[in-house]
Amino acid sequence: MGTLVDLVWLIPAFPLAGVLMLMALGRRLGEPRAGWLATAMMGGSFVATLLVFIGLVGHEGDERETVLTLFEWVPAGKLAVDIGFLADPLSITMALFVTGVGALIHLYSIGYMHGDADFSRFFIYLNLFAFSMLMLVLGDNLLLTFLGWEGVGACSYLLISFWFTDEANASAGKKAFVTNRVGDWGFLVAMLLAFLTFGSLQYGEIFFEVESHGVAAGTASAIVVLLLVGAAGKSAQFPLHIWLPDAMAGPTPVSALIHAATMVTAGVYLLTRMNPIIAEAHGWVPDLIMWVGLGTALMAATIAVAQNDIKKVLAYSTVSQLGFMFVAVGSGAYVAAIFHMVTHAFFKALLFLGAGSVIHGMDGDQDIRRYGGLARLLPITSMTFVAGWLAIAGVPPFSGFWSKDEILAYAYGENKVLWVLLLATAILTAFYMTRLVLMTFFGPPRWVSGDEHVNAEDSADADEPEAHSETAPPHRHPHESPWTMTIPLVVLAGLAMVAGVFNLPFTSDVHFLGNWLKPSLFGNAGHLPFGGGTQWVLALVAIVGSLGGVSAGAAVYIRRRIDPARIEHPFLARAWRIDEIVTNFMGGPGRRAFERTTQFDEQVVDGAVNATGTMIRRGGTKLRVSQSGLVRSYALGIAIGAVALLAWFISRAGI
Amino acid sequence: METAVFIVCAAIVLAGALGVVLARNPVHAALSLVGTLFGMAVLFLNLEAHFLAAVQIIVYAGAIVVLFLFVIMLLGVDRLEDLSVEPITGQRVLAGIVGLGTFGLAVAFLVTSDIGLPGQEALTGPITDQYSNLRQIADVLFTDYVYAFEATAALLTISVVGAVVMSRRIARADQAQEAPESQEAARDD
Amino acid sequence: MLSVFAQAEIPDIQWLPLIPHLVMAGAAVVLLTIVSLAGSRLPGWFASVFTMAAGLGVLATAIPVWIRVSQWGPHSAVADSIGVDQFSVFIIVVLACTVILTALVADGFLHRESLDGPAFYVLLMLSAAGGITMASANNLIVLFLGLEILSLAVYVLVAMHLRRAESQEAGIKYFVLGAFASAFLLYGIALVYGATGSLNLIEIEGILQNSDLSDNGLLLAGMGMLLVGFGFKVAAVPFHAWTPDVYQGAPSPVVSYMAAGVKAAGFAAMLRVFFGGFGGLADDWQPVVFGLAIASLAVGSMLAIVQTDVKRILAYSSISHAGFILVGVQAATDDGVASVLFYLAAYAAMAIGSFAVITLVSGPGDEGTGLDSLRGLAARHPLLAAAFTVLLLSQAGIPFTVGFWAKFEVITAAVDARSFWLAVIAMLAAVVAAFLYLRIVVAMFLDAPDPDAPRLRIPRGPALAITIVVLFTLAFGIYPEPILDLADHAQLTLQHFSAR
Amino acid sequence: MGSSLVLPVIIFLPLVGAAAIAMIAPSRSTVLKPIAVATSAATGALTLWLMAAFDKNDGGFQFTQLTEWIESAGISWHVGVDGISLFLVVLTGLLFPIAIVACDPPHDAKAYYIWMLVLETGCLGVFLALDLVLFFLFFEIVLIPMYFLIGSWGHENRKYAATKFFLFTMLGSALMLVGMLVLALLTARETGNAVTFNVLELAQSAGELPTITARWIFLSFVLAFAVKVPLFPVHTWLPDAHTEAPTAGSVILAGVLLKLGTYGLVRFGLYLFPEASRYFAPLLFTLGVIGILYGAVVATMQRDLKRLVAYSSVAHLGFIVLGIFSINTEGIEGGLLQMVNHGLSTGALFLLVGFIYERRHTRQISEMIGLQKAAPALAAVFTVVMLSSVGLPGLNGFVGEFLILAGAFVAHRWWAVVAAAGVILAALYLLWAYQRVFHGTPDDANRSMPDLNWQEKLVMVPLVGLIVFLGVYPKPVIERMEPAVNELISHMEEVEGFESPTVDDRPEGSFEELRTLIDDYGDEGEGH
Amino acid sequence: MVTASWYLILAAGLFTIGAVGLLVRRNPLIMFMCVELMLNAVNLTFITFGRELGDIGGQVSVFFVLVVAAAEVVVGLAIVVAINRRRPQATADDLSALRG
Repeated sequence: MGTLVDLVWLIPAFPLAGVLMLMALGRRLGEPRAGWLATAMMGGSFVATLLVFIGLVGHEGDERETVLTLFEWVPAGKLAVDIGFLADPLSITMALFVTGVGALIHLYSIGYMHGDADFSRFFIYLNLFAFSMLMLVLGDNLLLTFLGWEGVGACSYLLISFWFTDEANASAGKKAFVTNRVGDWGFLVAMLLAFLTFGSLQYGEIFFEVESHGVAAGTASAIVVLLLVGAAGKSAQFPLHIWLPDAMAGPTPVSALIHAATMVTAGVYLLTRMNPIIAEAHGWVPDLIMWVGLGTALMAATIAVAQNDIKKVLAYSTVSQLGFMFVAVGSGAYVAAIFHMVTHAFFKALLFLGAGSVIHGMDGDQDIRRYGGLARLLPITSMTFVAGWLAIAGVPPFSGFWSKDEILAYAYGENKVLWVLLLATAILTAFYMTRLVLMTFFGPPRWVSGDEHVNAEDSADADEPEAHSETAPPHRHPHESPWTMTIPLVVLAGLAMVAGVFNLPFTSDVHFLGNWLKPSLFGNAGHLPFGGGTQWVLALVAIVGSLGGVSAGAAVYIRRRIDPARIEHPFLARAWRIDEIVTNFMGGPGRRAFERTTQFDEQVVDGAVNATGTMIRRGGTKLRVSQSGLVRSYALGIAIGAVALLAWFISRAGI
Repeated sequence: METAVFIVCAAIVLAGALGVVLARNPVHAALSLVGTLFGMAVLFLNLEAHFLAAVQIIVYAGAIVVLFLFVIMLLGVDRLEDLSVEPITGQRVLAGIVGLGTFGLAVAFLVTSDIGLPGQEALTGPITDQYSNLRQIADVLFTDYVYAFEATAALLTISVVGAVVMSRRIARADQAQEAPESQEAARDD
Repeated sequence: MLSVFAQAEIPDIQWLPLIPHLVMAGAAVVLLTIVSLAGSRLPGWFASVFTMAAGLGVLATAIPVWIRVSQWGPHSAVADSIGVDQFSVFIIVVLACTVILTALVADGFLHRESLDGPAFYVLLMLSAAGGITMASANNLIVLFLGLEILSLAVYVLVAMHLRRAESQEAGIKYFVLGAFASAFLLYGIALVYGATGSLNLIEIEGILQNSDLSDNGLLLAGMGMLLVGFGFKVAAVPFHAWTPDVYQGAPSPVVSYMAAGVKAAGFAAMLRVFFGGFGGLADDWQPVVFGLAIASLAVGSMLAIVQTDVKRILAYSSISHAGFILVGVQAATDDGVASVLFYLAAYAAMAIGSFAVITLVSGPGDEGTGLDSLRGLAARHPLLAAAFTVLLLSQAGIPFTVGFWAKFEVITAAVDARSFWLAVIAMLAAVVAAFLYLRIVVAMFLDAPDPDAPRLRIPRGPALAITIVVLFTLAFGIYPEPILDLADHAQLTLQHFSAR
Repeated sequence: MGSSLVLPVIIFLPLVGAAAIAMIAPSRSTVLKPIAVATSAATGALTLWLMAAFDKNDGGFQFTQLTEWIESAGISWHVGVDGISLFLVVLTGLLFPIAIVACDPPHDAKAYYIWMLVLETGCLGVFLALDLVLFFLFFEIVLIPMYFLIGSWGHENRKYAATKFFLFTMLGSALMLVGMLVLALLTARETGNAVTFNVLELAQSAGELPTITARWIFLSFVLAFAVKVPLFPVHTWLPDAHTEAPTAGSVILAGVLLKLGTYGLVRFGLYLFPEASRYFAPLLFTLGVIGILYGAVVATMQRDLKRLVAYSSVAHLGFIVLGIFSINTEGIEGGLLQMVNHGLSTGALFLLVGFIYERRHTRQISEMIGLQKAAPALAAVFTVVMLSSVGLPGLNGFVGEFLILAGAFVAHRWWAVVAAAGVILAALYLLWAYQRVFHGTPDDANRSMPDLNWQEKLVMVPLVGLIVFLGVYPKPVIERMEPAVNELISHMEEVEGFESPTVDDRPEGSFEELRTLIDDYGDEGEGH
Repeated sequence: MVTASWYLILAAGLFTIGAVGLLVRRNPLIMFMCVELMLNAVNLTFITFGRELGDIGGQVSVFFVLVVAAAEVVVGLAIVVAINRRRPQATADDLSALRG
């Protein structure tokens, strides 16, 4: 067997070693060495992944699964879970871009986090995150995946609230974790059900059981739906998407790594991984996944149109793109989902890093209304950002076009209405990304002098992290970022442009990713029910749509054909008020219910205990009156007692 | 004859008893008690307990009641007690109920039950006409009940010691606290 | 005169089993005589030491009796009026120990209160002799006499602190109520006599075995009246009302004797009459004892927790303990008897120790018995506080104290007799009662000491007594087997004189 | 084998230390703590030796020692350790030295250390006793040292809390005493043997009692244990006791004392009453589930940090009860493991809260803010411990929780589904608390708070180490528990004739076999 | 013919009067007298039973009761005397400092 594949344990081992080393020496290493150490570890991990990848390529297609068991983790009763890694095309694909993009973002962070007091702590978290993410991806059983799943959640929490002195960041971190936990509940119960049904949590064993003995469609449906809950939490699908926009409170590299490229795609990965179960579920289950994805995609796209925080635009865009991937999973286009995941990882990481670079250049200001005309001042950033923009907008030949097109094609095959709505989403995507790019890099600079109007509006806007906008100085000197930040941008821009070649639709031979992933899908991948001609037409429509979106954006934001305010409806700006509804519920009836329960505990449960004591005491006090100190009363008591005894005995005598 | 004596004596006994309970003056009460005791002695005779009848008169009427009167005189506690008021609420009502209860229950028990077992022989000692009542009592007293008889010695010792202890003159509390070590004063009995 | 004696059947008096009785009563008389003759020439500690020696003498003479009984079996002496069995010897030992310990405690107290003199000790020993008589009586009249001896002496002891008005108030209350209850008891004896024709418990037991008297009104009424009398002596509700007042008013060492000795004698007599004599009618009296037990447990515990005077708290707790012991009585089994004996021994130790501590803490005039006087005791006298805590925890039935095993045995007996609910109620009452012991512990350990509180003088006698009972409590708390064994052997069986 | 004496030595070594401390003259107060630490550490070392010497394949009791004690009552000195008790003993041996090292009493050091060591003896005795009465003695005696620890060294409301703790727990055990006696006496009556309190013998004749009687007795046991656990709705002594206790007291209370209840449920509930356990299991795990949610909800609203942690214990212990009454290997093992986990995590949490209290002299959450700025190390440790408590995979809390849920799901799936929601709430209250205390900008009062000193770090090292270790590699613990748990379950199945709810055997399969299977289906397998 | 019941009922009545008297009178001396009434009632009962049973035991018992009564009165009166030295004319109701 290929010894290279057996190196799979090295992939998570590198970042783990990084965590341990940084914990031991982090403060002593100081800046920037701690960052370099972490980056090197990620690089090592990437190299290890590459080696495993090469090893896997060396195998026959049917033998491209290797399980490496390190040790028994939880051997209890019938439950036997190992710490074992599954190296198969799917996991290694994920691992490749996780480590690759991760390494770039680590590198970027060295520059971005320059001067931060907790520099080394940041890299501990980043490495820990990478480790968790790799455990999620590489785990050969659901429980180990869950370990990574929760681990990335925890790291996300730690990183979002990294600048903890700001209450908003702290709240956002907590919100992310708790919302994720809601989803994790679904994952947890799904695991329990899987254990009950299959007697195992190991993927291989589960799938074997499914194939050999089959599984009731109801059970499979239940498992999938529960997993969907989990996936929706992690991948920010409606209605659990509310945490992701807030998560932008974290440092921008975090947003790029966790909340765009890697962690949030875990849900898609999980559903893809569990494709044999989905195949056994009722027909409505994939449809549910699809419609959840579509709803989220459309909703998030509309919201993104009205956001003014650069990172929020990108955040909603991420939510929307994840919706695309869910649609793909739901329509059986697992390859398309993974394809889009990869391309999205490239261009969204790029966009976030670019945004970070902009924010860095703008001294922390994130409001695009105070941007404008930055293209001159931040040439590399703007160039790469544009590449990302074209990719996400679906302009050929950039990567986003290929992956999105494939999803649209499958959606068309599944349901025409779905396709129309998804196409509309794609158009919206092009529109709001155009808006973002135009407002940021082109047009007149709006950052030259303090704009009272904007400030006033800001303070009314609850969603904005006020700290940045209100402390904005009137005059800024936007500047390009250091090389540690720009190199990742360039690399990612390159990938965003060319990643489409991974999976070209022309012939099945160039369908590289599809062929590569085939062993992991066990023949459960969907097929397009129409021929190449239809595909060409659909692609053309998609291209037209994208260009239409771009031109509409240009029309609004350069030509000012329509007042932007009419598009940026407050309802959209406030994210359909979902967040408010949740907050109001939690702060209102939810909190009241909690308070009632607490009152119940204090007054009823504890009250009953104290009341018992009081009652006994009161009874004692009452009885005390009988102890009057008067000897004749006592004698009366004796006499009454005597009469009572006599009365008892006379009843026994039967007189 | 027995009936007549019983009725008369019962009347005396009850009247005396009521006298004790109802007399406002302790001296009158003590004298009523004498009446009861006297009636009781006659009843004892009626029941052929001659020795006890004598002892009843001698010990009770002669000694105990005199002791009562002596103490009444000594302490001058012959103040009249106002029987029209009862400081303790409900005491009399409850006492009445208890009295009725005790009496009623006792009568119920007494009149409906057999005394002893049919055909049973006297377990302590038969009452015969062969010996005098005194002799019969003495026989039992100095044989079967000799332990009890000796025990009465302890009883009498206690009453003597007790009377002495209680009648000690003791230094006033304030003085005693000033001189707590003055123990010799108390050791003179 | 000779002819009279010749004709009467002189009972064959076996002296050996009576020696403990005689030693106890005789020592009292001898002490009285010596003091009368020698007067002030005797050292101050003489009476106390004499009393302890007498107690030790009783213990020493009880041993051969025990051995003899265990060899020959239980029997009766003096024309069946005195039972010679291990049951009575057990109680005799308890009473003797009580006398010894009380004498230890009393010595310093009497000096402090200027109550010196032999009277206390004479009455103490006579009272104990009465108790011994009660515990061994196989004849109801002998039992009554024993009870009166015991009680009359205690009436005087209670009232003897002439400088304290409370002492005399307690004395008259106890006396009036005691006489009242005695009258009921006596009436009960008369009724039993009427029903059975006998005053002898052995004969009564035989009669009840041979003929069905279970619906004889006289007998039942007699049992009721007897229960009133015994209920009064052991302080069972509703005959308990004297207890707190008398305990509070009486001199503290007297209270330790009352709680330990009088209670033991009362229960011994109760068992002798009801389990021994009326054992065949257990169905009739068990429910009553059941009721008394519950009432005592409930009232004792509930009233105790609202008190502020330590003596009063312990008085109510003694009522609760009486309820517990009644649980064992109610079982009406040999195990029940054994458990009662064990409980009495254990409670005697705990009670004497507790009141010994109060004797010390109360200070001149026996006044400082409020909970306040104990505040911060742990800081002032850590050892005394620790000892008191052990005794209190033992009373609460905490493991590794003898009090736990006492409760354990009683509950075992109740459970074995299938009185499950009584066992449950008893344990619930124990929890309520635990609160009152905790209150005292809280006062000693958790409350700040009064800075003005005087430093206590702790004479050697009480200190020794407390040490002994604490060691007893702990040692037999860890290994109760010896006493359990003795109690198990101390079976109450009424036997005619049959030994060779 | 001389090792059969090891258990008595373990039990009484702390007592010897207490006696030694009692002998020390007041003037030499500086040696008190070293003696206390040394004795408890030596005990801890012995327990570790015990773990090492423990035969992990043996499901029965090891190192047993049986001596007649009170023969007339059928009571014996009978101690032994099996997989169920082993780790609780080790936990006890570990937590005591930590608690003693970590906290110095502000006054009366002598009495403090004596009580701590007496408490240790009591706790160890409970876990090792194999005689019902012996167990009860230890079970009850721990009240005394704990009472004094709370009452003498506690916070403002200590008298109330101590008394409540004492009476509440005593109430439960009072009825258990009756139940014990009924059990022993009736069993003796049914079998015709002499009365015995030997747990092993009682278990052998567990089926002999009439069903209804056994159920009543079981209830009396359960009440005692439920109070100790504490199970909703008899939990209210716990917040008060925890809050008012001194730090070391809280640590021991949460870490060890609560386990007396859950341990009792396993050892004396399941083992002695198989039928009744099964009959009442729905009641108990329902209460457990209520506890999980209820404890979490109430914890969320607490204003007192210590009280919050206390209520979190209610939730955690609810999990343990749920696991135990799943009555299958996974659930019980999860419960046992979670006992250890909870001891470590909550013990550590109380220590940390105690450290904060020593610095800030307040437990009010509202008075603390931004502590992470002032004390990053403290915050870091707190984070790890908190995440362990939240049940983050990779840390110890998760393994136990998952096993419990797995067992519970197999047995009663809807309860497990609801219980799993407790996971959400746990995150809610702990993270919220963390946010309020550690996040934000510190004000003047909080800015100057010192970070952990070396002594404090030292005590946290083993705790955090174990928290991580047990999360990553719980196998050494589980594999030692498993034979005993299996024995327990087969005993229950034997006596009661029921089948423990479990899942089918693990599928024997791998990806390769899967491939061949799919190939057999041929291409028709694709497409659906 | 007077049957035993008559005597017994008379005794019961006397006992009751004594008991009620003790409950309603406040003078300690009169309370003692009431106790004497009760004891006398018992004596009558004893003797009546003894006669019915043809047994001397009843009379012997009465002998002891007489002794007890005498001793009791001595002790009781001693206590009353002691109390009266401190508080002259005190009634039973006055002595209620100990209570609660």
